[in-house]
Amino acid sequence: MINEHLPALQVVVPLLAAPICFLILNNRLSWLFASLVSWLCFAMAILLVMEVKDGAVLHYEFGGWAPPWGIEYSVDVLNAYVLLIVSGIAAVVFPYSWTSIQKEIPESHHRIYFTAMMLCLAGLLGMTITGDAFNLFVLLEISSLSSYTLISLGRDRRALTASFQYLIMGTIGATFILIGVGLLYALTGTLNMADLASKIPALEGSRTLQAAFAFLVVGFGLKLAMFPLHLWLPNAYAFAPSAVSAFIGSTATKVAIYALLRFLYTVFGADFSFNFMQVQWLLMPLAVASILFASMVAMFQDGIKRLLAYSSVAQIGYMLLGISLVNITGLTGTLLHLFNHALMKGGLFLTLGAIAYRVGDTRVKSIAGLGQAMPFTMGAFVVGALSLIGVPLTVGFISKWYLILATLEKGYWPLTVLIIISSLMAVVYTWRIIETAYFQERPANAPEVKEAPLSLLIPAWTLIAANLYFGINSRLSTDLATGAAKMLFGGSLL
Amino acid sequence: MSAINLLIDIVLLTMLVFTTIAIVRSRSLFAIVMLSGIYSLLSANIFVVLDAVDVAFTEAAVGAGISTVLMLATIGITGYEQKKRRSISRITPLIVVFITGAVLVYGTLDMPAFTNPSNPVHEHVAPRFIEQSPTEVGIPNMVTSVLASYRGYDTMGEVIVVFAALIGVLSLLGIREKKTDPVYTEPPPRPILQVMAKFMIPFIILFALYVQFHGDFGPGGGFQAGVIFSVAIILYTLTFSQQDAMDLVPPWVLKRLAALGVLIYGGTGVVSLLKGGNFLDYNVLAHDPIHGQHYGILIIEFGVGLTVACVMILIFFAFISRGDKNP
Amino acid sequence: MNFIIDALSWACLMLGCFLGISGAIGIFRFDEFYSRAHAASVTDTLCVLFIISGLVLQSGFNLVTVKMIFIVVLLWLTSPVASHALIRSAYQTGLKPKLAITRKESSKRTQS
Amino acid sequence: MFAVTCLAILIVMGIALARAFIGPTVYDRILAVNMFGTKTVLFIAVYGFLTERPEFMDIALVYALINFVGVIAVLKFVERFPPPSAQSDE
Repeated sequence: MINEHLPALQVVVPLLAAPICFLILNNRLSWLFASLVSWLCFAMAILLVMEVKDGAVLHYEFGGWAPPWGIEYSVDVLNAYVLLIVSGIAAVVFPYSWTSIQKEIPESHHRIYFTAMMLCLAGLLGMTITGDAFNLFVLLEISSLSSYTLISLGRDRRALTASFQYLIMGTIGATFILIGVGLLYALTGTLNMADLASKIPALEGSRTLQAAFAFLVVGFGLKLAMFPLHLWLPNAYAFAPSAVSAFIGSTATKVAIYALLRFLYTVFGADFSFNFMQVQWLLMPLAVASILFASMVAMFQDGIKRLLAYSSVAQIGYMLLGISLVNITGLTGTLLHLFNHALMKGGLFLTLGAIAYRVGDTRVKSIAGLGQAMPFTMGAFVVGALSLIGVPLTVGFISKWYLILATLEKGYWPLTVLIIISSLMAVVYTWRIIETAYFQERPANAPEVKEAPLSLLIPAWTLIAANLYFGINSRLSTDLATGAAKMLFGGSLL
Repeated sequence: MSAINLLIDIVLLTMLVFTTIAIVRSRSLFAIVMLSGIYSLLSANIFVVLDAVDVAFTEAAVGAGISTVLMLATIGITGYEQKKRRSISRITPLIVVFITGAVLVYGTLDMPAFTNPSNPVHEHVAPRFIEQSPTEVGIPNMVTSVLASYRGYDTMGEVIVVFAALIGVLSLLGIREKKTDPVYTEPPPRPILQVMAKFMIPFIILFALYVQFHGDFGPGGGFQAGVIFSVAIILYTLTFSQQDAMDLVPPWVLKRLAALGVLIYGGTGVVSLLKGGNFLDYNVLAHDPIHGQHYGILIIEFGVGLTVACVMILIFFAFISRGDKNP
Repeated sequence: MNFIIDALSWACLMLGCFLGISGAIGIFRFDEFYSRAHAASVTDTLCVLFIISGLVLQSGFNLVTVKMIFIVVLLWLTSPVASHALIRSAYQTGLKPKLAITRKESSKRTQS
Repeated sequence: MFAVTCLAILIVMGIALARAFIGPTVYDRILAVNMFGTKTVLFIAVYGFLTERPEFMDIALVYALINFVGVIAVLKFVERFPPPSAQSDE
């Protein structure tokens, strides 16, 4: 019986856990409860993946009203895969939070932190699982509002400006999405995604449909930090509390990319998006620009968090590149990179949180000599950095391999060269950090630094170890990604 | 008849355009607040003309009442004037706005003609709402049955959005409870206002209750009722003092109740789950599905009203307890 | 009978419109805040009364009428109080009535 | 006859709007907004009769209640934070 309600519970449990977190007065209890819920979500995501991995599609009708009258959740390989990423990262970040926020957030705000994290998790899971275009917008609002709150909790005053900047950009994005959904409703009279998909092919020449498409692509582009709409991202990631950077940095943009894919392939259909609107010729130059530009900027950053944030913009460029290639291998590369980038950025930000906990800040110069002082933390960082570069045996290699294969398959060899060049740039910007940590002496007047506590190290190493595990045994992620990519292309290959 | 409607439409929209231009051109934040009050009055009129009663009602309660008050409280924190900043380029926003506008206009070119009865909006989903909701959900106001039952999950999402806004405001501002009022230890006596407020507050609360429970039949429902209720408390705060209001409704109680409202909504869903239906399937709440729908809608509307009222009051408290500090 | 009611409600509505427009002209044409406030507040109440009575005559007696009577009562109570509070605030925060200024100036003039 | 009344109210609204644009003092704007609010109540009531949808009266009633609170809030605000110069806010 419980299995049948699994799709609803996946979102409803964290959604209702948020007010409960707020009602629990004891901070520690609130944290324990939140962690427990995050594990429960992860368990449910695993169960869902098991059920749909052979191509089955689960449907859930809210209120017992059949779509398109009611709201429907539908779970297929693609969203089960994204659910797995989001809830998996949450299951690591929530337990990690307790120690991490002790030094970063005033104690009076701990409950607010857990409540907002819970809301953000619920919103992201809901955006992923929903089969209704308007419901997606509602859950997008929940996740965005709570992420503005979370970013503003950063201890630097500039966190407020960063959060405000994100709020403005994010609201514009959300408004564009709402306009797009509204135009679709005016054209078809329905909000259900599957129903929309069945009605849209008949409307191909309609200019309203084209406008709706433009608004949705730009709206999600803002949310996923597509170049040049990425301006909010570096500040937001740099000034947020470490645990928040880890969570939002590895999930929020991924979910936005998923939503973009869902609209491009399922709602509008690959034929309309790529043959009629030719959206790949918009995405490809932007992807190239963001890879080159962001990697370049990342090389000159003083703050490690900001450096990683720019690297995120570059990684998003890879994902968009995979979409713009319009073949199964490219899409598989994108989906694999969703998973892999979540693992590596999550791991790296968690490691940075451990450094921030002991050292107090995360500028490149302030980590000098930490290689000896914090061997486990810096070890984790090195592995994460290798994965970011794309060294074999790490996950970064797998997704880049697929992307390179896809470019070769299409015959776009300049893009192959671009991927290799940008990997070299990643070597440059990560090497600066590693060099400072291992080959520079700790300044004589700097205070003594101990290894980070286990409560931070264990979660960080969990994600870093996942980087290695899925780099060596990539069956699970590639199977799911290939399955999802094939499903999105359906029978009709371009 | 339709000529007069057209004329009214044109006049209202023209006024709306002028108001918008005035808002954009003004530097005085206070003038902007006043003009946006007018803007929302105008848009409520337009909603009335479009026959969207429930939307007009919400706009009336939210746009004219709460948002003016909250925006004023915000100016109390920020100051009167927009700072002059020369460094910001005006070209980029202008281009963005023009492109957006152009795409919107382009999008309307193939839009189904307004008021054409054979539009997809009228032919696909809507007929069932119109024809079957009286027998399936059993309440006369179709808008309420769509919001609370057919798309009840979205409404739950919206309540949580309101709750998330509260979390944001609490984290940014917090509510300062202070025993003495530093600015006005002795507020100037305003007997006429106080008498008037005492007379009005019961009226407003009564009307809030009417809106809350009459939502099944006429325009209104939990959301609007919550806002109207919070307006009563705000009037009390304004004519007496913040401390008086905080003694009447202590913030810690409001915080609990705001969370409780969300849980009441979600709890209804969980109960229906346990009784063997889907989440938020009110049919299983009673032996007779129609009764079940009735109970379900009544309970969730109560949850909505509770959360909205508490959140609005709390946000107001948070703003004014900040505004006192730096006038 | 119907004719009389129609005529009465016509008269009421037109009188209301006239009052409303004259108030509007006042608020637009008078050259000083206090005179404008005077024009607006005096006409407002009667305008509401006449227009709503015009409507009441048309609708007969039902729930709508009760609501309309409520509207009149509320506006009659709140509108003057709002005007009073507005003018009081204006005066207390230092907005001087034009008349007072001229009197002061003229007294100055006579002294000098 | 309702149509004529509607139009007359719209004219009044337009003039009040002009006053709200011109100012020049804070209080003129408040006065204009207050007048605009009252006229909105009337407009909705009359329009309900024009289109034979008297349930619009609920909305008019909400305005009659809330407009007052809005004006009081504005006044309270102006008293607490007096405008930079009382003569003109521009």
